[in-house]
This record gives sequence, C-alpha cells and structure tokens, in this order.
Amino acid sequence: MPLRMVYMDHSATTFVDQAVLEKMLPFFSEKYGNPNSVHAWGREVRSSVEEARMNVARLVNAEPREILFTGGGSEADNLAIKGVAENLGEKGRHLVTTAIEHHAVLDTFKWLGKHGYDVTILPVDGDGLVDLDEFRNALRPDTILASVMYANNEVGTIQPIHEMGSICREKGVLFHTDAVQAAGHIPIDLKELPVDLLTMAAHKMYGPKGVGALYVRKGVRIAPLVHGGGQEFGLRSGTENTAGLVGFGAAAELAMKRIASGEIEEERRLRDLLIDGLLLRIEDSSLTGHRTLRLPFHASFCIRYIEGEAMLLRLDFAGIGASSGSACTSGSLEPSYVLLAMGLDHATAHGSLRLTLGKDTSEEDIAYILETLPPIVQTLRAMSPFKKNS
Amino acid sequence: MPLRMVYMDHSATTFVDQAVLEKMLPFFSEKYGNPNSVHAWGREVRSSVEEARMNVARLVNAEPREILFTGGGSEADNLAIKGVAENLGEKGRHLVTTAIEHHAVLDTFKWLGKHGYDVTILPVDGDGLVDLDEFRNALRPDTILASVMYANNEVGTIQPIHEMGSICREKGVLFHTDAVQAAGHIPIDLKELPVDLLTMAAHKMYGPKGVGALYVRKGVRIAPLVHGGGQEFGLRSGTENTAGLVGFGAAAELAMKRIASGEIEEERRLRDLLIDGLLLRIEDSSLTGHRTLRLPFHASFCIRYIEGEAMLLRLDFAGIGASSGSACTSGSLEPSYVLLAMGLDHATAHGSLRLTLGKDTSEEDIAYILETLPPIVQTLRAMSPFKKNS
Amino acid sequence: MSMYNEKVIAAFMNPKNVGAMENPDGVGEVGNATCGDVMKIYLRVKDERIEDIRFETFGCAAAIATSSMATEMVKGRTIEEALKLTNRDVANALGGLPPEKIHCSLLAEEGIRAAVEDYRRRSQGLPSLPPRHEAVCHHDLAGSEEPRGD
Amino acid sequence: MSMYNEKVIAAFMNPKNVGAMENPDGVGEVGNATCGDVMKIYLRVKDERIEDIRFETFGCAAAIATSSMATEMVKGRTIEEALKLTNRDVANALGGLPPEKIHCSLLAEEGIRAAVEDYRRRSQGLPSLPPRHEAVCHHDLAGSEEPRGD
Ligand SMILES: Cc1ncc(COP(=O)(O)O)c(C=O)c1O
Ligand SMILES: Cc1ncc(COP(=O)(O)O)c(C=O)c1O
Repeated sequence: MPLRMVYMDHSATTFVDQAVLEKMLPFFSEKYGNPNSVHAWGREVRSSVEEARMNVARLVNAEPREILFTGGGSEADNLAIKGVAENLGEKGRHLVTTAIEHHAVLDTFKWLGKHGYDVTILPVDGDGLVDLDEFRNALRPDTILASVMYANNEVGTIQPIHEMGSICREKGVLFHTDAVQAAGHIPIDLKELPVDLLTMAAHKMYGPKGVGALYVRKGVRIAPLVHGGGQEFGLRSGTENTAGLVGFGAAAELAMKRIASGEIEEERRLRDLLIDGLLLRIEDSSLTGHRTLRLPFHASFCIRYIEGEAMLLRLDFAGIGASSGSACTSGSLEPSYVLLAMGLDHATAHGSLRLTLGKDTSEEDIAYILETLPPIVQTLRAMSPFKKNS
Repeated sequence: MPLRMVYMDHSATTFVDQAVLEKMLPFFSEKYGNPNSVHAWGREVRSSVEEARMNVARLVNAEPREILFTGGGSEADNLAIKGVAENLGEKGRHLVTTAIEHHAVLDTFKWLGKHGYDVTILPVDGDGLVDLDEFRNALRPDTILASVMYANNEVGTIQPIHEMGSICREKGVLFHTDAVQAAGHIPIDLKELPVDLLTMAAHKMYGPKGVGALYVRKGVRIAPLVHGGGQEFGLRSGTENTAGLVGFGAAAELAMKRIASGEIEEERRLRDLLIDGLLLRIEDSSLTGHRTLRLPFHASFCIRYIEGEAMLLRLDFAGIGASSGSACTSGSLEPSYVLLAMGLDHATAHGSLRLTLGKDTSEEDIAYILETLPPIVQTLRAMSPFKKNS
Repeated sequence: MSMYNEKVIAAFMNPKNVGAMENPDGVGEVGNATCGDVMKIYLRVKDERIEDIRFETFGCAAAIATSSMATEMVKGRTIEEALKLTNRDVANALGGLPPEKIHCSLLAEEGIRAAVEDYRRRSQGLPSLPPRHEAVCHHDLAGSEEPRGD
Repeated sequence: MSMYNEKVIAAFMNPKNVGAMENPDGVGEVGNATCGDVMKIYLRVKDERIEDIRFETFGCAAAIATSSMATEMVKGRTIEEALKLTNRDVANALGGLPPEKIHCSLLAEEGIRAAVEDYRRRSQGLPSLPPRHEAVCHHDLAGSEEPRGD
C-alpha cells in the first residue's frame, strides 16, 4: 500500500461532492417520476429539474431558458457545432476552430469537413494561445461559426474568449466555446461575455458523469442532434436523467459559492507550490501551457528523456493518480496533438505529465508529490538511453 | 391525501430498484475515476463498466463487444438509424419504418426524409400490428434499413420481430428494433433473433434514467452520432456515465432473474385482472392494442365520451399515476398518432388511458383502481355533452 | 402539461352549473371533438337577464374549469353584460392558465355567445343554429408543444 | 491502456540488466523517439556466448518490461540461441501483453538482433552500424486506439 493516496487527475473527472450526492439520492428510487408526466410523480420532479436548470444558468449568469441539458460535454459540443452547421448551412459553409480543441470539438469539425463544410484550424503559439489577429483574419464572409475552447484540458491555458467573442460579433459570426474545463472554476458571466454557445460538463465540477449542458444564447437557433419526444425545448430528446440534472444543479450552486468564497485562490496557491517546486527539483523539466493565463487547478509539464506512461505507472504505485498526453497512454501513434501544436518535439511531448488539483488537495499532498516524483524521474532517466543521472 | 398511492406509469419510467441503487452508489464519490485513466482510480472503474456491459449483453444473449452504451433510449435510436444511413448512404437511400414508432425513431426518419433519404412509413391494423406481406413488399433493392419497434409504448402490442428480421435477412436489409419497452420484460435472444441493431433503456427496467444501450451485431458498421474521445468502440464519445452504466448492468441482471423466475407471469395475471375488470365495470370502454400479443405489464384503453387529461387529473387526486395519449397531455393538436394510425377516430382517441404495472404492483392496487376509476368516469361523463350516465 | 393552479383545480374538481337543462331558452355548442374539446351551454333568460346557466363539456381539466368559471361569472348578469365577458376575464378569474390551455378559455367565451345568439334567434322566432364546430382547432393559439412522456 | 499483468508490472518496477556497459562487444539501438520508444542493447560476448547484456530504454512500462525480460532470457545463451528469440517468446514469458503493446516486444527482439549484428561486424573488423531508427513506428501493429481520458 502506498503511503498516501493523492488523486491529481481532476481534469479527467472529479468525485461527486457529498452534498451533491445527497441532493441526487431521492431521485432514483423515491422521486422517480418522468418529469414529462402529468401526475404527481412527474410534477414533483419537473420542478426539481427546472430548479437545477436555474442553478446551472446562474453559475454562468444566463437565463434558465438558455440552458439545455445533454448527456455530457462531448454531446453538448457536437450539438452546438453540428446544430449551427445544419441550421446555417445555407448562409455559409466556413467554420473556424483551433488545433488544440478537445476531440469532441475537433473531430466534429473534421467530420463536417468531410460533409460539405470548409474548416479552418488555427495554430497556437508555444503557450497554447491563439493569436487574435490570425483569428480575425480567419473569419470570412461565409464563416458561420467559430469555436475556441475556454481553457485547454491538457495544458490549462485560458484563451482571450472575450476578445474573440467581440471579433465574432463584429463580423456577424456565431461563437461557441467549450468551457468544460473552465466552468465552475473561474467566473463566467454570459451577460457580459459575447459568446453565443457554451459547453459545460457536471463531472468536471464535482457533479455526476454523463450530464452536460449547452448554453444557447436567446435568439440563436440550432438544429437538434437527438430527435424524439421534444424534451429540452425540442433540442435534446430523451427522458431526462433527472438525478443527474439535479446533481448538476447542486454542483453549480456549490461552484458558485466556491468561486465567491476565494477557495479557488487557495487552490491556485497550492498549484503554484507544485509548479515551482517541481521545476526546481527536476532539471530539464518545463511547464506546458501559459504560466499565468491558466486554470487555477492545473499544472502540466514535460519531463525530458523519459516517457509519460512509465512515469504514470510508477506514480500510481506510489498512490498518485496523474495523467499524460503520451501516446502510450492512449495506444495511439502520436503523442498529444496539443503539445505538438504548441511546437514541442515528439520526444519531449512523450514525456508529458499532468497534475490537476481538486478541492480536497492539501499542502501535504503537494509535499508528497514533490518528494515522490524526483526519485521516480531519476530511476527512469537512469534507464534512458538519452541521458544518465538527472 | 389519497387513500393509496399507486404508480401505474411504468411505461413512462420505473423507479430504480434498491439493489441497483446500492451497486451504483460507490461510483459517485468513492470509485469516481474516469475509466479511461491509466491509474488505479481509472482501472477499478473500467472493470466495473465492462462487467456492466457483460450483464446487459447477457440479458439479450449478445456478446459484450456488441453492446454500446449511450445517454438514453432516444440517443440509441438516433445512433442506430442515422449511423446506418450515413454509412450505407452510398448503397441505397430507402428506409422503412412504421406509423406507430416512438418519436425517437419516427422523427429521426422524418429528419432523414428531409435530408436526401426516401422513407416508407408502413400502416398498422386495428391491433397495432404491421402486416408481414406489406412489410416484405416495402423492401426494395435500394432499401438499406428497416426499423420496427419490438413493442409499442402506448398500446403494448408486440410485433412479429423474428419474422420481420428473417425477411430483412433474405432481402439483405439491415434490421433495427426499438426494444425500449420490451427489453428486461420479455425474453430476447439475439443469438436466435435475426436483428442487427436493438435499442434498450435502463430506466424502463428499474435502472437509472439517462442510460441507454445499442446492440450492434458483430460485423454491422455504423457511423457515430457524437464524435470525440472515442469511447464505446469509437461509436459514442464522452466520459462514461459510470454509475449509470453500472446501474444498467445491475438492472439487466435483475431483469434476467425476473424473467427466469416467472415473476413476469404474475405481473401478467394482475394485468389481466385489470383489463378484464375495467372492461367489465366501464361500459363503452375498449382495450387498445392486441389482447395477447402485448407487453405483460401493459394495459391501455379508450374510455368513450370523455377526455384523457381530465381522467388523469382525477386519478392523480385519488393517488393513481396514469398516462394518456390525449393531445391535452402534450399541448399538441392531435391526439395520439399511434391510436389514429390504428384507425380510432379523434374523439375516441382523446379518451385514451394507459395503466402500466410494475414489479411492486399488488392485487390490492388493482382492486383500488377498479374501485376508483368507474366513479371518475361516471362524473366526467355526466359533464359530457356526448352521453349522460354511463 | 404545465401545472394548474389551485383555483383551476378547484373549479375542475367541483365544477358549478354542470349538466343539461330542460327546456332552455338558448343553447350554444362550440368546439370540436376532433380537437378534444366541445362545450355546450344552456341558458334560461328572464327580462334579458341570465337566470340560470348550465354547461356540458367534453375536454380537459382546463376546459371544464373555464366552463364552470364562465358560467358562474355570467349567472345573474344581463345578456349585455354576459356578452362582454372575454376569455381573458375567465382566465384571470381562475388565476391564470398554462399557455397551452388558453384556447380553452376562448371556448367558454364563444359558448356563451353562441347560446345568447341562439336565445335571440328563438326570441325572434327563428330556428336554432346547428352546433358550431370550428374547422380549425383553437390549439393554434397554444404555446409550443410540450415534450411527450416516455 | 489495458491493464498490465503482475509479471509485466514486476519487470517494469524492478528491471534487470539496466544501464550502459563500458566497452561492450556489440551495441544495438532500435526504435524511434518520435514513436515514443527507443531501446539500446549492450552485449559482452565470450566464446559466442552472451556473457553479459544491458539495456537502456526510453519508453512505456511495456517497453521497459520487455527489455528486462528479453535480456534475462538471452543472458548466458549462445548467440545462435539468442537470435532465435522472438517477440512472442518475450510476450509469453511476461504472461502476455495488452494488444496495443505488442509492438514493444518486437523492439526487444530487434534490439538484440541489432546488437548481435554489431558484434559480428566488429568481430570482422567492420565499423559499427548507426542506430537503426525505423521510419515507421511499430505502432501500426497495435490494436485500435483506446479512448482518451477527459
Ligand atoms: C418505445 C420507446 N422508444 C424510445 C424511448 C426513448 O427512451 P428515452 O426516453 O430513454 O430516451 C421510449 C421511452 O421514452 C420508448 O417507450
Ligand atoms: C475541454 C473538454 N471538452 C470536452 C470534454 C468532453 O466532456 P465529456 O467527457 O463529459 O463528454 C472534456 C472532458 O472530457 C474536456 O476536457
């Protein structure tokens, strides 16, 4: 047994907060009605679903009518992008996105690229930032949609979403942002932010997995992805995952409090301890992503001369749950396309390591990681043909 | 307070069985890892997800690799139909379905009908049955897919799926069946049944809402609906709803036992008490759907001269949760398209009433309904301009 | 279906003025069984005042509740006053109706007008009008469709 | 990533024959940093028998485990015997590998061959071969891609 169990993969998914779970529990076996049913069993659940919608709306300062629930972040991304493409396909067929989007966005655009649309994929700089001039220049008269993620899952970089949204407004282009990593962790105010569509996922903010939401600004029309009974304002059919929706609402409520209370600042402090401590202790290591324009819970690195999966496994045996963009963790040929897009060479990209903090991460946890990782790196480097003894 | 609370809307959704909920519980706040993660938190969940897949596969005698999880029954229907259409669009553009499918199927076909496909919608007879000769004749050389629901949600009629599947095999047409109402309630053996794609939903068999599954026979290829990280064999991207999937697995396991134990026969007996008792006590009432080729838990009627919603509301006050295909329960113009397709006139269709039993329904519950409903009908008929005093 | 408020529920569960009337002075029948609601209004009139009024309604809870409320509101009033009753008055008296049920209140207004018209024709010795079943359902006034259960 | 079995884990956590060798009789370097795995094998040969063998590996747990296992399997064997070692032998000795990791065992087989080849060239007074970095990663032997977390 490891000395300590430290989960440092909150970008992959979070645990469900105890308070959230408690709110969900009645909706499995007691308040189990279908919210679309006329009778008492349905009505009591309908009002809880609408309360959840209100709480998710509040988290991003939107109207409840602008929030629609989906079966996860990926589905919401697909719905936003395909929904606009189908609806505005007559107006134009050009779409803009970036090279570092999550697969749920990137692969959707690639699919559209094979189905009659013209997709521009913008590059990013070494910090993972999109250049605003390049962004502006990419928008053409036939551009109908641009999609840029709020914050990147692999490297934590936060994009200048406000500025991009303003450019889109100017040019009359709809703007979508995948805020799956950002929502619930940094303040988002859609009354003030010029964004038309925004994706969220409950399981990245201490809510349940399998529940997402798409914000669709009032007046913006999209086509549905799942046809059927007409739930979610006709845009996402299917009996609602009532317990999940209620859980999302509760998680959003907690996230609001967390952001307001300054708890996030403490998380940022611990993250900086980790970043600074790790870079100091491990030579030939570097931060990936922007140093300050980054998610408060997100630390990501490249550790040269060794490969990510090997690190992960040894960390795992030491009780630390981390992740890597190494190809070897996904069985794919290429290491992280995000790191490659940021200009890293393959060998360096193979040595990526991501440590993402959560609300329960303590200073002791950080200390444990800073103790545990250097000898692991040293051992693996000693095996490496590239460099002996770090 | 009503004398008794009797939920009779199990076709709309079921409660989550206590044993199912218990299996789900650890996957919210303890075993919360992302099953795609390399570390211990991910691995322990991955094996539970695969166990769930195995149990769902067993329920219908399929291979685990043939089961893919979705965010609900509607999504699985959409995935099956659009997935085949996209994949085989080169081969042919003709599709066949029936007039009484669930909206998740029918509206998907209608959408395809507007996007370059040619859709034949077959009629049904007064019992809700599709004619096999008509079915055979509808299949053309350019037909790529036929979709006929296993059992209808509004009237409970079970179609001759085996025969239809055989006809499709003969003609080289893929065959999909929406078994959302049937799976978990009647035996389905996909080793023996000539079906290529089959839809299920956990929340109709005492599992959680927001979880569905699509069976895709080995060798049958479909295109994904949700693009992204490549989960579910690349056919349904998005972080898995782990608790939900585990719940579906547990529900499938229980359903198998229920079917094997003969519990279903007892349900059928109670249903027949209800059907016979109601038809006896309320004149000018009739069963909708086939008398014997019907779901064991399903009873549905038309009560003439009165309107369904009014009945539902009075039943609700008496503690009985029922449903109706009356237009007034959906805010739509037309009463149930299913009943109209079966040849009922509008006025009669407006008086539809559905009572669907569950595993906890008792003989006392049935007695209570048979006591409670006749005076309600009498009161409403007394208000009706069509007929006084039943 | 949106939820009804308590007043609507009360009027639906205990409707006033229910049932046919023997030898009425005027009868109006509006609506359409195809659309799911038909309302029949019976009037007894004395000195241009509605002395008694009855209804029979085939329809949903809102249709029954508005029938009851509308008949209560015009009972004892003069014909002139009764004709001023609008569907909005009825909906307001019920504390509001779900958007998709507003059409039901229209039926009540029309039912009373049709009965008054019939009364006037009879007073002038003209034959009764046949029931007025609209070709188009009033539902097109309704809000967007609600999702369907299961 | 599929799960590794205990043998693989043990070989990864406590690999044998790790590190460079001073004055080896033969050296083979195969793989490709682009693909994420490079293996370097050092041989000491006496009387056509592998007296000592060392490896250095940049790569995942499976690459390291197969390096360790392969070197153990040929240590003390004759050159001829060593050349008969197949990637399947190595994978089997490890109790199996996840399908997408099979390519790693290929690397071990090739590394040993390359080192033997180098040894033979040296014995014949020929210059050493440069490291053999494949143009194409072996990953194309791998199974389908696994889903990616988050
Ligand atoms: C026959 C049938 N098909 C499909 C569905 C859709 O399933 P879900 O609501 O879980 O998306 C249902 C029930 O809602 C159904 O009864
Ligand atoms: C940036 C980003 N977008 C989209 C997703 C997809 O969300 P989900 O896995 O809930 O479908 C994720 C995480 O998985 C993500 O990190």
